[in-house]
Amino acid sequence: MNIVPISYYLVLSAILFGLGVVAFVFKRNIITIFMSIELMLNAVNLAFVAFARAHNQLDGLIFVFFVIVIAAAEAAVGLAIVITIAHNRRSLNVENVDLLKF
Amino acid sequence: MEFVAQHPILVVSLVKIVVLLFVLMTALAYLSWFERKVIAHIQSRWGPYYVGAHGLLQPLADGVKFLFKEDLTLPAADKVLYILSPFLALSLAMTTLALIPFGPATVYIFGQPTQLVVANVDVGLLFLFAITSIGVYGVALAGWSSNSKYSLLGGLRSSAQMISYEVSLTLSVVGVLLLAGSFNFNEIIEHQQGYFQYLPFIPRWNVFPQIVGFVCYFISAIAETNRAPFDLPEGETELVGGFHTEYSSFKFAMFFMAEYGNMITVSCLATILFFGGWLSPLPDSWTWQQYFPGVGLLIAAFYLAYDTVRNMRGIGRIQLAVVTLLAGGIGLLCLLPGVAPVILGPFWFLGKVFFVIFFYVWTRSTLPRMRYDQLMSFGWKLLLPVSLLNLVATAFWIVVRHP
Amino acid sequence: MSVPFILFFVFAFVAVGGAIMLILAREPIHSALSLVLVMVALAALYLLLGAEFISAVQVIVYAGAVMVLFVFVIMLLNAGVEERTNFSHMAKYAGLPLAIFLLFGLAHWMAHSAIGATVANGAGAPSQAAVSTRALSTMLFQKYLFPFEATSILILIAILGALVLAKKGTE
Amino acid sequence: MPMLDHLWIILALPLAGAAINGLLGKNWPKSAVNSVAIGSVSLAFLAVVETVREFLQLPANQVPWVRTYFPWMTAGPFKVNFALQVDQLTIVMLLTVTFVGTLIHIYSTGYMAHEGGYYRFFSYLNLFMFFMLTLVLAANIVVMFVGWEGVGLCSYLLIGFWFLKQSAISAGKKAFITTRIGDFGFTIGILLLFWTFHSVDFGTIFSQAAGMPSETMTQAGVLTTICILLFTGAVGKSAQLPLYVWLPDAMEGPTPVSALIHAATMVTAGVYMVARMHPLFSRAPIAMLIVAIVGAATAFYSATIGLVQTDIKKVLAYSTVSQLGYMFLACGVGAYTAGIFHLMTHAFFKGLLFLCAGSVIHAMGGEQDMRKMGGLRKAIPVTFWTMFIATFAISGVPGFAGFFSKDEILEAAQHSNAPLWLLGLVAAGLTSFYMFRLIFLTFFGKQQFDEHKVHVHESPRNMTIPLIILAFLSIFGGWFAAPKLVGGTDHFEAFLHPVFASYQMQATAGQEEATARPVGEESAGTPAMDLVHAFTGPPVIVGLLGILLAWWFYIRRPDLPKRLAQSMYGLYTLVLHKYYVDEIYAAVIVRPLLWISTNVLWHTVDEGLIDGTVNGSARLARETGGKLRELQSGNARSYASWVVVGAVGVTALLLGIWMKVH
Repeated sequence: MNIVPISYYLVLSAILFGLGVVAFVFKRNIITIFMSIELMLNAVNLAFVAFARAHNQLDGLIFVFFVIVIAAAEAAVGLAIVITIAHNRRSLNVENVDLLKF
Repeated sequence: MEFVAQHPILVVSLVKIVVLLFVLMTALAYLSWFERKVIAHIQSRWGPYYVGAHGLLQPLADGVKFLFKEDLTLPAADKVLYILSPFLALSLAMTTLALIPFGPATVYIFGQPTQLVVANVDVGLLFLFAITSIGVYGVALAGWSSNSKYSLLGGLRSSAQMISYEVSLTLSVVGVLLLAGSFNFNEIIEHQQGYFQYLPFIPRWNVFPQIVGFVCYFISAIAETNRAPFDLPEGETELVGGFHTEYSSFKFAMFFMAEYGNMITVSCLATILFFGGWLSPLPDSWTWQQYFPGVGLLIAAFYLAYDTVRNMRGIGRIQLAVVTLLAGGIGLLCLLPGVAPVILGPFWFLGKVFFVIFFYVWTRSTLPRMRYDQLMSFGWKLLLPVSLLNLVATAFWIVVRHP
Repeated sequence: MSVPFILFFVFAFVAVGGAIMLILAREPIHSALSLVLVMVALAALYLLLGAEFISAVQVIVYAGAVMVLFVFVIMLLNAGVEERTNFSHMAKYAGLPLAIFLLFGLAHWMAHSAIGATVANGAGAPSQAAVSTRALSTMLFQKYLFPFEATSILILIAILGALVLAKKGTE
Repeated sequence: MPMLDHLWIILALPLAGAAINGLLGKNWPKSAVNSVAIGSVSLAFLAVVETVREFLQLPANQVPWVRTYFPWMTAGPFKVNFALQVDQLTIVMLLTVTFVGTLIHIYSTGYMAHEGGYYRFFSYLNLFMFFMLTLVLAANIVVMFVGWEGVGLCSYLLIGFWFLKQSAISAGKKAFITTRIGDFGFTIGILLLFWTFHSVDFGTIFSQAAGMPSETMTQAGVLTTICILLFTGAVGKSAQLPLYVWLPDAMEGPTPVSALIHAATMVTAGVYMVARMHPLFSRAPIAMLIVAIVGAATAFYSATIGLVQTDIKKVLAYSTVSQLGYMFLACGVGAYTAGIFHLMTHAFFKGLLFLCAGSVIHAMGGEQDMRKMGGLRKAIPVTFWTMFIATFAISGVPGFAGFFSKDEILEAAQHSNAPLWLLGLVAAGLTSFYMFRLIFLTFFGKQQFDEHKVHVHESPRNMTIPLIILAFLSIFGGWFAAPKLVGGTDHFEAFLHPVFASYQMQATAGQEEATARPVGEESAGTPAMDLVHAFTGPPVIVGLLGILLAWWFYIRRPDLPKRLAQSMYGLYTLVLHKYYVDEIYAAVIVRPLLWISTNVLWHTVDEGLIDGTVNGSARLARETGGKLRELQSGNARSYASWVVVGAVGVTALLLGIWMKVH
């Protein structure tokens, strides 16, 4: 059985990334914006894996591994910040969180 | 049809899945019966008794009851998730079983040689963990979607608890992985083949070197499956029914089954990782051990027959007779030369699983429920460090053994 | 149409659909779930690419931990429907159109770029054999040991930071 | 050779004493502080004695004896080791410094008994001893410079010891700054020295210098420059014209300090330095001449000022300056031996004089104006007699220490440079005059103070004993040279001869006037004749004249001085105000300097330029920030949009490149 050419995966990752960007600009809820960042990261991961596959190298996978780990850390801190904001502002709307100092 | 001919593997998997599902359903049903019986006897009661002989028909009665109850959906609930979550929970609970190997032998289905496992994945353990980690959603979403305080709290609790204990669960297993050097269940099991060098009568199961890991694993497994004494998500005294307060009839049943399913999964995992899976504690040279299952079943059959004649009246007598015949028939089947070696692996495996599950039930009936903060601090401050230490110690031991 | 193609397209559509749902859903929790969907689909695609370990990790860490954390926070803050507020001009006139342009531009480029082509039918005709976890771990713990350690420290710091922030927030 | 191998012990002892007292002594009883301070110094003295014993056994070819302890700094070719050396010159200095130092320590225990900051005082004194010994023992000019600056620091600290007294503080500052001016030249001299000889070790420098041709009056070269620069340092340190102004003010310090630092030891450092560097000076006649002239001028000049001073310590201060002038005169005419000899004797009698003055002040309860004293002879006999002896010594009365040294100096001057000799001679007369004036005003005549207010009392034993010892020395300290008068050899000169002769050997001929006189040149004729000749030499006569005059003015006709003062009023006031030198300096140097630093450096450069730049840059940053800030709305989504713009830009760029490739 023949196999899926890498370019398919790349196109998919590009689309997902673009959607992530759109979401980032479009959404208002802080948490959702966070999620769109995660989405972009995932898209990039897909590209990594695809390339790793294409060149039969493991490095790409390693990078994915690191990306995942760091995304986890980032989510932990980010969500903590979100909780703080929510407690101080009683709102999760980015438009209301444009005061540069508190 | 020719597609099937092209891809026979699909058909074979399909058959295996069907069989597994049937067995699993029955198992789930009778697991509840078994649990109630055990607890009852521990508390010196009789337990389910009147529906059929020894209450053997109780599960059926329960099932019927679930089916015919009113299935109410709250107007305030988030419909999609409200309906989705029980399915999610149950399906995930069952999916995990697909990864469990029940025996070494190869059986032939439509002439296709295949093992006693639905999917023999290279990184089976990881997948199993992956699926169980998804399992959280069922509970959490159920709690959130049924727009109710009790449910929400229950969901929050359970998701927090699951995340916390997943860590120590995974870590406690890593020791075994280090010893086996593989994620594949079969390899892990085969690594436990044989006996200890200096104690030739003790099989080289991981329990003995990894006793700490096992204890950690077992405790976190109980927490992971939200069972007593860690069953706070459905702590009746505090939040009515926890995350499934607002669920009725069959959706509730699904959660119910999912819980038992997880229990079985975890027990299977314990068996595979620590008790040598389908390996026999007896030396392989003793070929006659392959008649254990058959003989055992026959003995059971004879006892049941005696019991039938002696104690049973009316419907119970008929029903128990059926069971007797079933047992006797399967026992004879197991004695057939073709079947005996095949059945040996599953026999040991199920035996061990049964033992672990009994342990589970025993724990539940013995220990009181914990307080939530105790639960968390116990998980993070005691279990996690201990399993980490175990991991480090194992690593050291390996380095020392094979430099 | 062979099996891998079918699987690829199925999961690809699931992924894209999930992403779109993420944008369109107005309940944060729906967005979260759709994102989980995307992640699981991607995990499947990784499997298709023969990266078993990565796909497992993807599910465990992303779907099983990170997103659970998201859901958890959403439940904790009981984040409701996001109210419609007007865009910032920047976002309205520059951000969105450019983002959409970026989407299609990237996609188009990827589709026609040399990378995809060459790889698809030439140099790296991908081998079917799944990547062995052992090789991966060997590489991780030898070639990439230092980054690995650095990451662990990073995680430690992240934990502390999260603790501090959350405590400050809740009191 | 235990001591010679461990010369550092001599330094370590006072340093240790200073450290212990300074760091721990705050709350100790006086007895403990005393034992530490005096113990360390006297031990140092014993160590020196042992050193001398061992040194005398050294074979001549091992002199000077140099010990290198550790490399101190190294920068390319510039290498400095912490090295110490011992030769005859060093020995003399060591003995003088440690011995006088010890006595003055003992004296101080009595004098400072009722003062605050007791431990501080003694730790400073010990520290001073340390630095002075470093200066003396140094085997290269950099280490010497350390000692040089160190003693400066200590003198600053000790002059300003009563740091609550404004005058004391300013006096300390004055001393420090003035000497710094000299040291500036000194430093440049050192650098030039290294630049010329590529080394700072005395040994190397001197042997190289010995090889160089001597410069003459007509053509002066690098040697002259170096010598003049070094001499500038000496001028500052030893209070010569024109930098002498700090020394009189230095009398603000406690009297023992004046005795030790500003009479016996520190101020003589300049003389020691010049003597130490004599191989260079000997080859720089112009420098020699300058030294001589400055010396003689100072001797005369400050003597005249001394005539009219009324503050007992001021008189002594000016006499110190003039005596130092003598020493430089000696060096200038090449009679280094005489200079050093006078240095030693001067250390004895001038130290004694100061201590006596201190004792008098002590007795008078802090009174320093001689006109308010008088008739103390009976009240404080010991002080009187010792001071009397010292006065004889300084006036060059035959048989006393001062006689021998001063005589040698004037003799040497006479041989080399008549005018200077004359100047010196007159100065000698003035010296004896004002010294006896002091004595008469203080101890004779009728009391000028109220018995009942001031209760006069003799000083305690720990003050008087040092006086007696020093008095003894002021008599016999000069007798090393005595035999010469009867045609014998001058032991002192003989002892020092190797030092000052050593580098003359390779020296080219034709500069005899610049070198030390060979031993016993004068020993022609019969001993008796020499004796008579010596005892009736012009210095003696002039000295006695001075004494008589003083007696006439202040005992016989006490009213005479006033009338004299009125009759030549202008001159009198001029001298009384020290020729207005301080005022002139203030007008010419200090005020312009202040004005420049206030208006130019401070208001213009500092505030205008530097602050302006800093503030300006800050303002610039603030302005730009204010402009950029509108862009930063705080709205995350607009940020995101910016990021998107950037991303699109990069993508477009890459696309363009890619298309160019294909």
